[in-house]
Amino acid sequence: MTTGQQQESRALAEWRAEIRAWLEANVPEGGLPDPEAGAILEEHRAWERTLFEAGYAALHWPVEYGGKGADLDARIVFQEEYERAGAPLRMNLGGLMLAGPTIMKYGTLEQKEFWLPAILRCDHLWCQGFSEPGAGSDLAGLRTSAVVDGEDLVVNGQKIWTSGGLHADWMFAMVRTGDPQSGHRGITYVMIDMRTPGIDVRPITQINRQTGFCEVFFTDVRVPLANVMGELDGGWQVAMEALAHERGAGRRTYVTFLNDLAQIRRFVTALGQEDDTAVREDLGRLLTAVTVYRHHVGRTVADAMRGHVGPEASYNKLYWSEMNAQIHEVGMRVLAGRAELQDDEKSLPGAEKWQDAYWFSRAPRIFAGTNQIQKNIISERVLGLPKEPRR
Amino acid sequence: MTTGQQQESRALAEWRAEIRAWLEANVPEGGLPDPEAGAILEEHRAWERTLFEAGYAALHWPVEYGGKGADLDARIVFQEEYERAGAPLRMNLGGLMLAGPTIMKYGTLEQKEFWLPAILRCDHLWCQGFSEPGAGSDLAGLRTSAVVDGEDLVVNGQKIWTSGGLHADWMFAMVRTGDPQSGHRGITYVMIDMRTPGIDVRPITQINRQTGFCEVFFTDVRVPLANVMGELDGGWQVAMEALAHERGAGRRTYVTFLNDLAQIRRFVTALGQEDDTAVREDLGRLLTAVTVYRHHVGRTVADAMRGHVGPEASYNKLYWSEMNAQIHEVGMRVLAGRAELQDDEKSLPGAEKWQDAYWFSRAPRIFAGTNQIQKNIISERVLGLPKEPRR
Amino acid sequence: MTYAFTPEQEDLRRTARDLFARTCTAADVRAAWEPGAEQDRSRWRRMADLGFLAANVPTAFDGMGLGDAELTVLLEEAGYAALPEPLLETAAVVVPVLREHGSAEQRARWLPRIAAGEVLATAQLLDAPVAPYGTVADLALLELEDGLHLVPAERLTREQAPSMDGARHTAALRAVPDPATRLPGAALAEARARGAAAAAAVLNGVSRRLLDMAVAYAKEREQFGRPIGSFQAVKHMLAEVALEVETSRPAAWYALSTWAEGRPDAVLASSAAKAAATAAAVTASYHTLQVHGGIGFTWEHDLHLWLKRGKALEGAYGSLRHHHRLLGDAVISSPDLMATFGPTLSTAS
Amino acid sequence: MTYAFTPEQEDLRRTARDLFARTCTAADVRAAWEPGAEQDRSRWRRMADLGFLAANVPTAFDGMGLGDAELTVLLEEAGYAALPEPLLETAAVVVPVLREHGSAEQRARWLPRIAAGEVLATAQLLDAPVAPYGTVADLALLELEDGLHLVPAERLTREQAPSMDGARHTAALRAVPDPATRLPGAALAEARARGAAAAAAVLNGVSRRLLDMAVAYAKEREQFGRPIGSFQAVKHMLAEVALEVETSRPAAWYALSTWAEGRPDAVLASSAAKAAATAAAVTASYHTLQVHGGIGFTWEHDLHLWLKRGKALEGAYGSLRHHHRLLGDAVISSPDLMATFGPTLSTAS
Repeated sequence: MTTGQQQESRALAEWRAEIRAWLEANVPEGGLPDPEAGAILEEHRAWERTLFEAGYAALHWPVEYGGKGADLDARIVFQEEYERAGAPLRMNLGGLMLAGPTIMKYGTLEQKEFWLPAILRCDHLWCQGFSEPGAGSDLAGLRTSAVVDGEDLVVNGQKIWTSGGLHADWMFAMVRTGDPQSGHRGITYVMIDMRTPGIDVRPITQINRQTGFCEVFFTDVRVPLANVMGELDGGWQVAMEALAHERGAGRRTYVTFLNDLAQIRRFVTALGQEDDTAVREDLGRLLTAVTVYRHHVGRTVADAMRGHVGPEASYNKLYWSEMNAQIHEVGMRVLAGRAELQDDEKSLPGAEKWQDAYWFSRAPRIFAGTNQIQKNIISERVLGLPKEPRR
Repeated sequence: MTTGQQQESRALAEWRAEIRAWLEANVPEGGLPDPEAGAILEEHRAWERTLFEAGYAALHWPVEYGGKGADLDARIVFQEEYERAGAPLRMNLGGLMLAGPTIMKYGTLEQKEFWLPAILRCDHLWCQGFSEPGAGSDLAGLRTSAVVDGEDLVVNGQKIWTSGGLHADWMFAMVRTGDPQSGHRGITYVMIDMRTPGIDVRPITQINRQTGFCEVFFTDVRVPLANVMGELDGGWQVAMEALAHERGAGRRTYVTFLNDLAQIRRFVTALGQEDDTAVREDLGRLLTAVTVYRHHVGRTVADAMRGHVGPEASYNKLYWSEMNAQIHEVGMRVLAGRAELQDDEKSLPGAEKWQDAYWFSRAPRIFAGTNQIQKNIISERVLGLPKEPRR
Repeated sequence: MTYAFTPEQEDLRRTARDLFARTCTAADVRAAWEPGAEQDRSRWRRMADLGFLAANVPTAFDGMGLGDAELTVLLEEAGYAALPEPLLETAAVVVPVLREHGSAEQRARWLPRIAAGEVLATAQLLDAPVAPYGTVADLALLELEDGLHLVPAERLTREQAPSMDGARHTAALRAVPDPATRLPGAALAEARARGAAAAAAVLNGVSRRLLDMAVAYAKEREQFGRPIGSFQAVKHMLAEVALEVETSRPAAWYALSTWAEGRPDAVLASSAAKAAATAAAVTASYHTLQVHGGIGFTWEHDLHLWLKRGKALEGAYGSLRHHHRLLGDAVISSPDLMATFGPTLSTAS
Repeated sequence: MTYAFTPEQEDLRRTARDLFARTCTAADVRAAWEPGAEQDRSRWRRMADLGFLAANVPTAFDGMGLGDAELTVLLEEAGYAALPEPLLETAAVVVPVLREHGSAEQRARWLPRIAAGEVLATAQLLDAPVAPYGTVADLALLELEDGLHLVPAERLTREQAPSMDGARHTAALRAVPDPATRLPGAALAEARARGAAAAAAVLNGVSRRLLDMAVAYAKEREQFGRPIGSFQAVKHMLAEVALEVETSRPAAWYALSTWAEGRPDAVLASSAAKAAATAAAVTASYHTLQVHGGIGFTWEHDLHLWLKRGKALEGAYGSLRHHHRLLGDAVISSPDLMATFGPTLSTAS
């Protein structure tokens, strides 16, 4: 914050200009529908390969693994421009953000050579196998078992909330190799080929009638011991490193929320509410939140680049998930009686999408650790308040 | 809710008319300042005697003890009219609402004859001795000790938040007669003459620089065993009966809050905010809350008159204390920059009082069991959710 | 108005609860959601058999001539069951408006048939873009440019407009204004306010169901070796829902009683009831979904049937903002708040 | 603007924290509250000795010519200490406005004296009825009917108007508009926005202090045999305060940097910063008082010194409502939100 560091550095500014120009030239006209199946999936793969070929697939990966070795600030700039351009949803974040870094740290040379380029080129799609029906907030309570048998682990059990499970080629998973009461000390982190016999993937229909999450059932699924990341029974630490990424900065930037605010403004205009002071006050409240989030991310990036990454990541997840819910609630309030209608696309463009997004705006308050869990983390690990008694 | 019971019953309507006429004729012009000391105290005593002489001092007391034996609905009507008339704050509720009923249930004939008429005539002012510095939410953690010595209890310790302690003649108190770890099983309920040697009363200056609460210190205070209500070590039950009164309906009616709303409207008008839609929305939100409270009390009364009084009393305390805070916050928002000023009485009548009331509007969220305690009660005793683990 | 239901009214509640527990299960509500589902009228006829639809129809028109308290009970239970029929519109809006403001001919034609369960009626008021059950309604109250009209099916133009609550079978209704269908001017304000009060009662039923589902789940679901309902964060969320819903209910009971009792605050009481019920429903929606966690986001779980009914009713008969403003306008324009909203001396002799 | 303070700036924070820990204890703040307390200028002179008041004064006027980041640090610490001197007004409003918009004569007369700690300056802008430290100020920025004026003490009329925060020594200031004291038109918007941004930074300091006090109390106070800070209800209240305060801070840092960096969003950024800090302060006020319970309602406990500073600053330099509206107006009137508020390409070569 010296006067010498006014505005973005020249390097960052140039980077932003480069990305903006590239996106303007390359983002598919009209965007892509959300990734689902068949042809749509192939369009998304094609887009991911376009990113790869331009060198933008994995900015955060080290150069030796085919990434750009970009700092967090450059990645945020990319993400901002990406959201600004309305570019397609990324379809292999599980591979790029979570599996990839784990493999780099724990994989053998052979494993790295097999998995990493396939992630980069989007040849392999990855999914996450952490949550189970009985293990949500209490992840260490998972029960999917894995028993050593010769050179394999034999896996039995069930995972849930597996995003993209239907199309995934590989899953990074936590399984119980210790006894049922072993808690986080008996968990192993392992990579599972989704085409192994005994795996049954069933899509979950969501509250907005779309699919996206899956349940994955394992019946005597044989996974080579060589696919274990880290030590047998030592998977908890590996997974926690991965989860820290999920909560920290960069998942979404303020630009996404500014786009939402622009959509609300279109509703306000279409419904003739522009002169309503109470509506303006609502919009001002939302703009305040979006502005705060922008600068909060800026601070988080600055801290991270100076080596400080801590439990404060929970602030990030809490803030954006609550803001996101609030934005969608205000949008529904503007729509008022029209909010229940699902065919207002013609008379009120964006209204149907908004409804779908409305219900889904509640989900981030739960996923990646419920907001109650995040508040526990803040109170105990940031503020130093004592833990609750457990029984 | 039959058609035969439209509107208020004729008896209630006549009662309301009687009270309204009497108050119009008798309430001191311009009201009385809040009860404090000396002359002001005597004016309040005079007012209480006026009520007594008219037969209105203790509507809820049975006729045999000098009350009216009035049902809850008649008492609410009285309270509504009392608040509507802006009549003086009642100064001996501790005696009338809490000590009196306890004495009726547990006292000897002699005790009844000594204490009850003195309460009715406001000859004896009573205060409550429940809370201690270390025993707030956790009332059963109280430590003021009472040791049997001959015909007396010898009391040592400290009470706090004793409303009216400076002027009280008697205190009804909970003291520990069991061992320090005996919890609610080692508590005795006893009446203490405030003029007994060894009692030291010190007023607490509040956040708004006024006094009202006291600390009361006991050093070898001898209290006759005959003053114990109920059994030795059996005082918890006696106290809980008294506390239920504190949380239930009737402490304040919606009329008080309607008066507050009228004051906010005066601010709105004086500051030229009448046409502001956002301000109107705020006022509508408050009127909704006041209306809800009115009917909630109506339901509580109807339930109580059919014999149903349960932990739902916590709803009452939670609702009005949160509404009260919200009303005062909205008032401060209307005052905006003027909210910090303490000499706006001339240009903006009511502004200084509002500020004092603002800070005090936070207190009911804490007293008579914090709102967190009330939510525990609702979740466990109304909804049947399991208790928290304790350690 | 005593805020206490009579034993007969409590019996009626149990009867309704029993009927809906058997015939309006979550599976039945789902069936009504199916695209292109025909409106099954069997439950409506059962309701008529039990007198639900005749309750507030005058005896002269084959009704039971009961008061609004019976209606109140039925509306709460309809919300609790997410009933996929227009009880709110038919019994709580159309019947009273028709009874008080309809022509002799209109009353004679429709009231007996409604009481007999032969008519699904609906209403499209204010700036509401659609009517619930507009696709199937036999009769509709429509607010047109020149006032309120009671329009029979043959004069209605329907344009289907799917609701996020698929069981509501919404459609935008149109009709050509015609003096023959038009109701007297006073009918409009009454229809709007009655709709708001009745929607409040239904919403309160919806919220109570959400609460009951979340409480049951919180007792059963374990994490960290104990039921999640033993965590203070969960307990307090559910206590807040209970507080808002239970305090909101008597305001709706009162509002529904105001017309029969000829109270001057009928319109304001209805707005307050709807505003309170809507705010409670929002709290209920957030906290109960949060308590359910991921499972609540699945189509398979029943929670969303009530979440969506609640969301649809939030906007019906005036939004929170609409009613807050109406009440705020009354606060500003009332010469003396205490005289307008405070306790009054009864003028009854 | 990098959202990261340099080691030198962190040193300055420590210096300020140390000075205030020694010379601005709760007892010192209480002393300033005493009715009729003379303004003790010794602390102000100590601040000048340490360069706090010269920080953003140009070197040509005996200042240090530093940027706004140093100011940011000092403002947060002033809030944390509930400093009873007008650092906000003097250093964050009057100095920059004088520096950028004052006449040569005004600058020469005042800036060196301010840097030396000889001047307590204040400001009374917008529809604010009073100026903090108006009873003692040597210099005031006043918004009069015809614009912004820089008025020396001898031309001021003061009418004492006690604040609920007794250490603020508020007075309503008046002056006769005079071309000699009037500043150019652009000065007004800058003064208002700078005041809002600076008040946000001070408020964030106040809220952090409230949080620290409540966290300490929650660790120490026991009920039911355990620290109350181990109850989830208490933990979550304090986590919410921490969330709001810590996310609000960078918005104020940014807003304070906008002028030096010549950013077009200076006014909007300042409004957002003040709105966020105010909302956070309201949450902090409610939750920290609730955590303290009864003891927080006593005059004897120090909590209220910060509660009242926070409440006074909520209304200063524009209320929450004022800033929300200003931002909402910008949302409505901006032809393209992304162009106005989104990421921009740097035009720097």
